[in-house]
Formats: sequence, C-alpha cells, structure tokens
Amino acid sequence: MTAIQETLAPVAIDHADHHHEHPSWLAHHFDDAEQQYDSGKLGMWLFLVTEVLFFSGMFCAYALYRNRNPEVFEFCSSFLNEKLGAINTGVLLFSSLTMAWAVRAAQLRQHQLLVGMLGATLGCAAIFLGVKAVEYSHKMEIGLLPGKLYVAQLDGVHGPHKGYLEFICTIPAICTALCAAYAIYAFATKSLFHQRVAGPMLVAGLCFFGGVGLGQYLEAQEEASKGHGGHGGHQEHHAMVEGHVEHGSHEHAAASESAHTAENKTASEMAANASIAMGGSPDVYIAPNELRTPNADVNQRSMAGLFFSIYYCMTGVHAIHIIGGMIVITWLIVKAARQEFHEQYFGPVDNVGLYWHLVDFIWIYLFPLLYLIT
Amino acid sequence: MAHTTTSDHNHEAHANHGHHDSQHGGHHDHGFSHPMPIWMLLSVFFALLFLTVLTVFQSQFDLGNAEIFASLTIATIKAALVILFFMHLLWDKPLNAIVILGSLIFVALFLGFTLMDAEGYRENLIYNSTIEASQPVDPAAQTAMAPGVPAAVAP
Amino acid sequence: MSVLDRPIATPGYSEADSYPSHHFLNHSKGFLSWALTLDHKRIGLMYLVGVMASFALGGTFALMIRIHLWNFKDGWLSNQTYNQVFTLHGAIMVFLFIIPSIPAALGNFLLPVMLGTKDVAFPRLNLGSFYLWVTGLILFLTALSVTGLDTGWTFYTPYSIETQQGGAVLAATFGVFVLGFSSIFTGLNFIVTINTMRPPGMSWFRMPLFLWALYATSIIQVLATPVLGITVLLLSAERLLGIGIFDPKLNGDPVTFQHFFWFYSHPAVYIMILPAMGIISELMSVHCHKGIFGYRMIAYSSIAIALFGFLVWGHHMFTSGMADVTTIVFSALTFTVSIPSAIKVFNWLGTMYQGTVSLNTPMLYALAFIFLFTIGGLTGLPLGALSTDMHFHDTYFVVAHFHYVMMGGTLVAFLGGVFHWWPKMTGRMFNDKLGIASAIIVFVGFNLTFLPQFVLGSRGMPRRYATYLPEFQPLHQLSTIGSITLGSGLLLALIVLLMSLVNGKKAPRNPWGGATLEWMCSSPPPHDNFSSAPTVGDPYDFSTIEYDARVGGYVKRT
Amino acid sequence: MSFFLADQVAPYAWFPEGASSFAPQVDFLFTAILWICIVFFVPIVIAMGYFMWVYRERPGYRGSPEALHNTAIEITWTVVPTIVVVWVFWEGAMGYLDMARIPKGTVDVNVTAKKWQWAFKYENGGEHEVIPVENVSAKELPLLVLPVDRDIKIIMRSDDVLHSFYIPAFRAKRDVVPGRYNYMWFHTTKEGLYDLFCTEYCGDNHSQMNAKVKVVSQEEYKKALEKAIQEPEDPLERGRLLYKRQGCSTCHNAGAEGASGPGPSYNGSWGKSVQLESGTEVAFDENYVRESILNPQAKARKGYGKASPMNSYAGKLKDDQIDALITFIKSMENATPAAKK
Repeated sequence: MTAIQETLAPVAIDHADHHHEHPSWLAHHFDDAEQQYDSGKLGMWLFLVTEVLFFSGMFCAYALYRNRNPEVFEFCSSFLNEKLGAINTGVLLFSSLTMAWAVRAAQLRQHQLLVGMLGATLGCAAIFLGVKAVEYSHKMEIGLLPGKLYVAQLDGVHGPHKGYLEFICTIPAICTALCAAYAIYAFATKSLFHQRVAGPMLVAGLCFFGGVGLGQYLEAQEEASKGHGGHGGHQEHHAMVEGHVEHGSHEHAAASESAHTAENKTASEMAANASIAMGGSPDVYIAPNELRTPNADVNQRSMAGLFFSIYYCMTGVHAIHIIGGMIVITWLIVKAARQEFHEQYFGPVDNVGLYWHLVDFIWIYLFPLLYLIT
Repeated sequence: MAHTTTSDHNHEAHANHGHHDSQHGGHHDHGFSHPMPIWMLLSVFFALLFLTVLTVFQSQFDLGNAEIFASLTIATIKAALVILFFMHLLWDKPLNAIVILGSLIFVALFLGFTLMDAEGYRENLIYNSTIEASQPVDPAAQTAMAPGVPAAVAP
Repeated sequence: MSVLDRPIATPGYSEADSYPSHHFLNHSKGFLSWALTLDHKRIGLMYLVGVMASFALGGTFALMIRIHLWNFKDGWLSNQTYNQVFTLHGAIMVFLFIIPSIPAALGNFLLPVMLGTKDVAFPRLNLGSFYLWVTGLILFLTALSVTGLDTGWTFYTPYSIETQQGGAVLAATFGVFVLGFSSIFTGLNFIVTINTMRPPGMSWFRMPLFLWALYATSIIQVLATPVLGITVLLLSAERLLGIGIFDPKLNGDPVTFQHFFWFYSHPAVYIMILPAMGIISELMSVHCHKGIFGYRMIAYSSIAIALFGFLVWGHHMFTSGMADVTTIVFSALTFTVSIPSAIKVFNWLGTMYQGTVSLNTPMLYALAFIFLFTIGGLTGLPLGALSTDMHFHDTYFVVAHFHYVMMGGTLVAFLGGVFHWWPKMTGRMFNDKLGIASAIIVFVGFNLTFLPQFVLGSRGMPRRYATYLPEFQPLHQLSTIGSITLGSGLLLALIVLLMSLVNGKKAPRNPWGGATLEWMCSSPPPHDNFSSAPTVGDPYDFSTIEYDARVGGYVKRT
Repeated sequence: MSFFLADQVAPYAWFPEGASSFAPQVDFLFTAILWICIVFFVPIVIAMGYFMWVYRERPGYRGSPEALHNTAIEITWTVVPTIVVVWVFWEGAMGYLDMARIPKGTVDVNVTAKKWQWAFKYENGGEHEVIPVENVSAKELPLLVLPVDRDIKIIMRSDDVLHSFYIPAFRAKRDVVPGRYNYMWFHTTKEGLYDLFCTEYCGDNHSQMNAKVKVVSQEEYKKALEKAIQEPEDPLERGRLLYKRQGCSTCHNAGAEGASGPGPSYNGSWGKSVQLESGTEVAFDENYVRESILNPQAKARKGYGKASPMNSYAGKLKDDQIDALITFIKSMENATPAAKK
C-alpha cells in the first residue's frame, strides 16, 4: 500500500451535533470548522497588517530620501535592469494566479491539481530568486553596494570583485541536490506520497537555476546593447551628468570639463572621474562639510550609497519573505500530498495564499518605485 | 460586477452568517468555502499582466513630476485587483477588510508625519560631500561580506 | 467535571467543588509538561515568573543607579559602568518587564477564563511567543554580560552606530526585534480570541473592562510593534554593513530614526498603561462590591487612548529639531490623549461612591495607583505644553513623570492584579496584613523616590548624568533613601506571595466577591477552564453575590 | 502634597533664577499648570480618602451594588478638562513660537558640540576661554561670554553624536544634531554666571559635558571678544590653551589637569616607545603625535582600541596650532603618570 492511500482516511464532515467528537483537523478549543477557519483567517489578516507596517518603515525611508535627492534616485535607478524587474513581476503575478487556483483546488478536493498548483507557485518563487541572484551579484561585482561599502567605479568594466553569483548559488545548489536525492529516494521506493512531494521540490530547485540562466542571458543582452553606443538608462544618465556640470560649482565644472574633453565621453567615465576628484585620495583629504548643493555630483558613496542601501534592504527583506513563503508552501505540499484538505478544512492553503499575495502586493509597489524612475 | 455571477454558493446568506449568535448546526455542504471560478482567476491575471506592461511602457516617457503618480496609480490598481480577487476580500467578512484598510491609515499617519517633518527642516541639513574613507571598516562588516572581497573601502 | 453545570450555593454544595483535587497545576507532571504546554494558564504562569525575574534584575540596576547618585561625584561606578547600568535598567524594564508584564502574564492567564473559552485561538503561537520572549531575554543577558550596552534604551543614532559596544548593540537590537514579535503574536492571539471565540451571551458590552483594555492594547501591539521591528533591523544593518539610513556621516538622518523609534515607543507607553487601567477597573468594582461607574465610557476611552496614542509620538522630539509646524501639531494632539485618561480616573472614583469598600491588599494597590497615576498624568501637562517642555525636556522632571506613570501606574497595578488573582492562579490565600504593609511601604517609598525628582528636574538637573552639581545632592539623597524603602516594600510583597505557597490557606472559588467568569471556576481553574460554554451574565452585577462563611468566600445567590 | 506647596512658597525653589526673556512666560505657564493640577488633584485625593472611610466595609453596613451612571456629570468631567488643556496648549504653543522665531539683529555665537566638550566661536572668530570651576568632577569648563540685554542667536553643529544645549536659567534647550544646523535664540536679561548642560545622552563623559555662561555688560563683552581672538605667543602656553579649548582635556590627562579617560594620558610618554593595538611598537614623537591628531584611529595605543573613538582634527587645527600642541605634549615628558581609571 502506498503512503498516499494510507493517509486517505475518510474525512468526517462535522455536523456540529457532537461537541466532543472533534475530527483530527479541528483543534480541541474550537467549536466547529467555521470558527477555526474564521480565527485563522482573521489571524492571518492581522499578521498581514504587521507586514504592511513592517514594510512601511522602508517605504518611509525611500520616500524621504527620494524627496531629498531625486537626482540620486534617478541616477542610481538607471543601474537597475528594468527587463529583469518586469520579468520578475510577471513571474510573481503568475505565482499569485497559481496560488489562488490552489485555494480553489483545495476547496473542491482536487488533490492532484492542488499539488500541481502549489508546485507551480514554488517554482515561480524559485525563478524569482534566481533572477534576483543574478541582479544582486551583478551589482555587487561593479561595486554598487549599500552605504559605506559603495565602491562603484563605473568604468564600464566589471570591478575586481567576482564570485558573488557562485557564492549566492551555493545554498540553492545544496538544496537542489538534496531535493534530487529525495526524488531519487521517492522513485526508488515507489512511494506516491514522496513522489508528489519530491517532484515539485526538485522542479523548484531546478527553476532557481533556470531563473539564474534567464537573468544572465538578459543581463548579457543589456550589456551588449549598452556596448553598442549608449542605450537606455546610461544614456539618460549621461545627459543628467552634463546637466549637473552646467549648474555645478566651479570645481565640479572643472573636474567634469576634463572628462568632457576626453576622447570617450561615456557617462560612466565622467562619473568615474568625478568620483576620483571627490574621493580619490580620501586618506589624506577630508573635505569640510559644505552646505547642500542641489546639483552635487551623485556618484559617491555619500549619495548613491544610500539609494543602494534602500534598494538592498527593500528587495532583500522582500526576498526573505519569498524564502519564508517557499518554506510554508513546501509544508502545504506535504499536507496536500496527504490529501488533507477539503471544503471544511482549507484554512492553511487560504492563509498561506493570503501571505503569498501580500508578498506579491509589496513587489507590485517595489517594481515601479525602484526600477522605473525616469 | 463579476462576483455576483458566482452565485452557486449564495454569498449574501453567508455574509450575514455571524457565528456568535448561531448554534453552528446544520452546515451546508460547502459551508464557508467559496471557490472562485477559473475564468475570473485568469481574467484578473491577464489584467495584472496588462497593467505591468502598461507601467513599463509608461516609464519610457518623461512625465516629470507626474511620473511617480502615474506609476503609483497603476500599481495601486494592480494591488487592488490582487487584494479584492486573489485575496477574496470582496467576499470576505467586513472585519477583515476593515483590518487591512485600517492598517493603511496608520501607514499614512506614519509616513505623513515623518515626511512632513523631514520636509520642514530640510534647509537646515548639511550635505556631507565626502565620506571619511579613513574610517576603519568595521570588522563585522568584513566578515558579513562575501568571500573573495577585499576590504571594500578604497574606491 | 463541569464547573458551571451546578449553581454554586445550592444545598448540595460541597467543599470539594471549591478546593478541587484536580486542576491545571497538577493536570500533568514533569518538566516537559510545562515546557511544551499549550495551556494558556501555564504559559501565563511561566511569563509571570519570567517577568518578575526580569523586574528583579531591572530593579537591581535601579538601586545601583540610586546608590551611585548618593554623591554628586566619584560615585562607586565609573562613568562607563553607570551608563551601562542605566541603559540596561531602562531596556530590561521596558522590553522584558513592563510590556509583557500585564498582557502576557496576567492577560494570558485571564483572557480565556474571563471570556469563557477553553484557550486562546492559537495556543501554539502563544507558546511560541513565550519562547521568543525567552530568546529575547537571553539576547539581553548576552548584551549585558559580554560587553555591556551603553546606548540608552532608545538606541539613538548616531551614538548607537558609533559606540564601541557594537556586539552589545547587535545583541540588544536583535533581542528587541525578537521581543517585538513575541509581543505582536500575543496581541494577535488576543484580538482573534476576543473576536471569534466569545461564547454565546458574551456580547462586546458584557466583556469585563480588563478584556476591553487588553483588546485595545493588542491593537497597538499589532499596529506599532512592526515599525520597531524594521527600525532595529535597519539599525543592525547600520552596524553590520553601514547602510547609512540613520547615519549623518553617510547623509542619513538621525531625526528620522527618532520618528521611527517613537512611532512604536510612544504607543508602547499605552501598551504598558492600558492593561493597568483595565486591572484597576476590575479591582475597583470588585473590592467596592459595586458595578463600575460609566462602563461604556471606560470601554470606549480604552479604544480612544489606543488610537490617539498613535498621533502623539512627536512629543518625545520637541527639542530634537523637528520643524515648527510638526512640533505644534504634535503638542495639540498630545493633549487629546489626556482626556480619556482623566475620564477613567473620575469613573473609578464614581465607583467608590456609595459602595462597600474592602480595604485589602489589592484594593490598596488600586488606590495607590489612582493617587500615583493622577500625579503622573497631571505632570504630563507641562511636558505637553511646548514652552515649558523646552525647559523640562530630558531632565529629571521627565524621569519622575514617566516613573509615576510606568511604575506608579503599571507596576502598582500589576502588583494589585497579581495579589487579586493570586488565589485564582495558585489556589492559595496570602497574608493580607503583610500584603497591606507592603502596599503602604511601596506607596511611601515610591513618593519619596520620585517626588524629589520633579524638583530636581525643574531646577535643571539633566537625566542620564553620572555626576551632578553639588546643589542637587540633598534631593538626590532623599530619592536614594526612597528607592531603598521602595525596594524593601517590593521585597516584602514578594515574600508575602511566596509565603502563601508554603503556608497559605486554600483559596475559595471567589475570595473577593467578583462577578466575572474567572470567579465561577474553581481556584485554581481546571485544565480546560469550562467543559461546556458558561452562562454569561453582567460582569459587574454584584447584587446576587454574597459572602458565605462556610467556604470563606463569596457565592452567587440563586 | 504639602511638600509641593512648601516649595511653591519658597522663592525660586521650583526653578533656578530666570535670566532670559523666556523665563517669565515659562514660569507663569508652569505655575498656572501647577495650580490647575492642584485644583484637580486635591479634590480627587480628598474624595478618595473620604469614600475610603465612609464606605469602608464594616459589620452592619452594605453599600449599593448597583452601577451608577450620570450623563450630566460625565459630560462635565469630559468638557471641563478639555477646555483647560486647550488653554494650556495655546499658551505653550505661543511661548514656543516666540522661542522658534529668531529676530533680526542678533549677536551670533557658533556652537560646536563634540564628545565631550562645547566649543564656542564668537562673531569675530575668537574662541572661548576655559575657566576653573569648583565642585564638579571636571575641574575646568569652557566659558561662553554673552552681552546682557541683547538677542543672542546660537548656531549649533555637532561633530559626532547628538548633544543638547540647555541653559536652565534661560529656560532654553535645543538638541545639537549631526548632519544639520540647529538654531535657537534668547534675550539675556540679567548679568551673572549660569550653568550650561548637555542634556542628550552622548556617551562616557556625558555628565561632564557642561559649560558656564557668563552674561556681562556690553563693555565687558567687547573686552572678552578681543581676548578671545588672542592666542599666546609662547608655543607652550599656546599649546596649553589649545589643550583645554579644543577639548583634549576632556579625554586626556596632562600633568594634574584633564580627565583621566577614556583617552591615554600624555604624562611621561614623550620619547618613549609605545605599544599599539596592532602589537607593533612606535616611537612617541612629533610624527606620531601629529598623525594621532589628524588620524586618531590609525595608530591606536594598546588598550585603547575599544575606547570611545576620537574625532579627527584635520581641517580644524592650523599647522602652527598642531605644533603648539606638540610642544605642550612634549612638556609632559617628565610629568608623573596618572593612574588610569
């Protein structure tokens, strides 16, 4: 007998006539299924409230510093790959669809479909993280790091720091390997239950690397189009730096003037020059504080660093939520493979669904706020 | 509205079904579960995709200050679709809707006051043009970074 | 065994009902039966032991501060040690003691019993939040023992970014983060329990006022605490990576940190005081044997305080360099919150009028609360008014003010509540005469400690000073004497409670004559509280409750 | 309560002597609030005591168990306090606006706060002097000299963390926030010597971060300004002055002067080789002292790696000032090493 059949215990539908005969899925302190469902759901909504307020702190920081230095945000946003962001948005929206579908499947006792939908959600989450890994590693390589770690030279070539992607991918690789081992075990033992759990997990693990591949392909494309003579964000950034030169103080103008006359007038070079002028020999030179000049050069740790702090905090905390969601979805897959859900007991699917949609909800705002600043 | 067509589960009856004053007896077969029709799930999803494309398209144009409003409006429509349909808030108990919408009031309060204040003292700020790179890097920061990265201070 | 199936004072009444042989304390045995319990009563008791231990720790630090300040200079602590001591005093008292004291300890024990349910909605989450609290405690002890936290409990940047005690700051901020989630989950649990698990007949306006207060508290916990979570998370990132959001060296804004911090920490003041007000409402009505005056007003004012509490955080920042318009708006809003508090005080007095006042230990603590809380509330007026606050801000006047509210308010109410429900929780009566003595010593010691501090503050003595001008010495010494008196009163209270476990009489079902549901259970309550849904009546209907000498407690006349 | 009243009667018991134009408004509002408090508090306590006694539980007495409810009285005790607090708010806000609106034609003083010293710079570029004080744990404090009967504007900046500028006699306080300027003003009304405190916690020696404010006549103020721009010719004396004025003395001990921590003492160090936190040894000479002033963290002494970090003085001291400081530190070559606390 397979495990799945063992767990197919007949589901008692509580008619609430017998208070003391609680079915196994109904906790002892609840009177009936609806009370349990309502409690769980209200609890989850309240938890989502805390999530909203938790993220609001970072949105507040974002709004504050964007309002203070809009030019920094414009400049820095041009380093974010819009295509990757858009693809990730689509992936998350699709995972929301499959999650909502999973709730429907649970309510209608479509057990196979439920496992499939949850697996699809898990896979989408993995793709999202894979793309994110490429984004992060690419930015770290050229020194677009948060706060005081910001070291971007913006000289057009990748910085000296390599190996971030490999580092980030270590843990997913180990997880995928474990999933694969589990899948081999499941197929070897011919346990239908284990197969239903291991299948989606392995697919999700592979999806992560699919996401990495996709991300790298798109990043390479972006790079190529950049090499073909200024395109997209970097071109705008060029124009912007020029604008600053016109309005800037004399030193700034002088520093950038030399950049202007250089043979290659790419924006990144100019920015690099400016960067050296401002902080090139920081060990001996400590500039006195000066009053805020609105058109101060933006490619410095003191300005761009703050944007990337906010970028990493927001997307990082969001990614942590994705990882948390993947863990609970895996738990759901186990329960779904045991065919535990039915129209009286689908609260866990519904509540994890609510959580998952909230993660999507946050991303819906993060995407335009971070990637689409023009 | 679309949701009125999902009447196979008689939502109105359930919406008023407060359980505190009822004896919880005699559930319907489907009880409190309201499966969403597939066509609705799919149309919401495609609407969301369309809006995503729209917001990317919109960002190509320089709308100046209106840009942020345009993108936030689109994002809010998307968020509303997710909340109302995917999260079933349209059919949920009113309390849950109050809970989540109420939280937005507090977010508005928090952001509103903090930003209003930050704007108010903006002219007093001193722009710190160069960060003192002579500051030693926190050893904790180094260990927190990925391997193979030299002490990332010198530009 | 059903508790409520039988009316209490029927002829068939037996003592065995009143002194049950089987109850939640001996329901199961062994360490694991406590460590892994899902019973809200056991979790509440574990919290009670935990918060009292934290209070002892924080109190020790307080005495160290006071003894150090006996001399205006060259006290027995170095400056660094003094700074660490007052920081840990504040942080431990706020995060480990006051915030969880009433909601998590007494609230956990009482909420389901008073509501008439078997447990809270999410018992596992409840146990989880207890262990989060324990984790927070361990992290704080780490911060204490490894290096010593010296940022002040407010973690103001950039000091907390620059201080050399980096390890301690990380441990403490992570501790605060964890404790925040402990608090959130407790609040979430309470809201859901009250909303979805009220038994038949328990309408909103039949809920005891303590539950209203807990509900209002929970709203704040759920709404405000996440912002603290993100604040300390960003602060840890600031220390680990130097993200610069709050660091002026990286063009971050330290005033924004204060906004973030006080968006939580001011409502947190109401997390501390609202449940205390709830306890006092219970104590006043039960020990006056009289229905509470203006039930609805008190219930509504709890919710009003919870909501208004979110609008006033800026009054902690009047001198921080906020914009003028924000400053004035916050000052105006600050005064709105004073009105509901005033209403409550008047209502409690109205409850005493024409009642039957039992002057026992819990009642004396309740009366002490009204006295001290009124002073605490009234001294908030010169702090809310802008021009006077410019003088009083960050002086000992503020220190005295919030100790009157937090300690004279919350701690005294907590003690009153512990004495009031002690027979219910442990099944033992304490020595009332010694209890009264402890209440009087605490009252006298408290005033002796903190009244001089008002004068110190108005004369310009800044807070957090390890040394001070010699002209302030007499008042400081008076305060130190008071603190020792206060400490001994608290010690006596603890001894009274512990002694009751050794030689206390067995407690009857209803020793004080309360009408709320917890007094319908045996003392201590059985494992499941109520085997079937209890009959819910008016929680403040004392007309049918009479003293019965046979059981040494009150019974309901049928 | 008698304690409160007794103090109320005694002159200046609640407040230090007022010496700015804000003092009358603040004192008036506080006294008014105090009386409002008394008017509320005393009846509450009397009622409480009276009810406690009259309705106490005793044999043969049973009070009414019925809950009372009286709409009229409840409205009264809601509305009356509301009116009172509206007035209190209004008075406070008006007083605050007076404090916030800085008039024209002020005497400007630049204030820089750093751990743990106030530095005052006058309009003519002169800097504050340091005076000996008795009875506080710091033996010397910076002195801010101000003219009487003038509007004074304080322009504040912080070099490191939050501080707060507080003169109780002026009833004026404002935080000093790094990364921005904060301003405050007051109108001096009375000559005298007043205390200035830091009221925002700023670390180890927060409680020693005091200063004195001397309000003097216009003529004396002029003299003080002239004195403020002078520095002694003699490098040693100049170094000694800078040692106090620049706040070195708040962390470093020199001879019998200065705080005994958290920084290392200058005594008996010159010319010797000192151990660094990194384990290497370095000669304590001109080069080392100069580097330590400009880049304090580069070569931290052994045992001071965990001490509160010193700020760089690069850009704040001129070359000849650094030389003077070196001369001063050199003169401590044979001073007795003070015990490290």
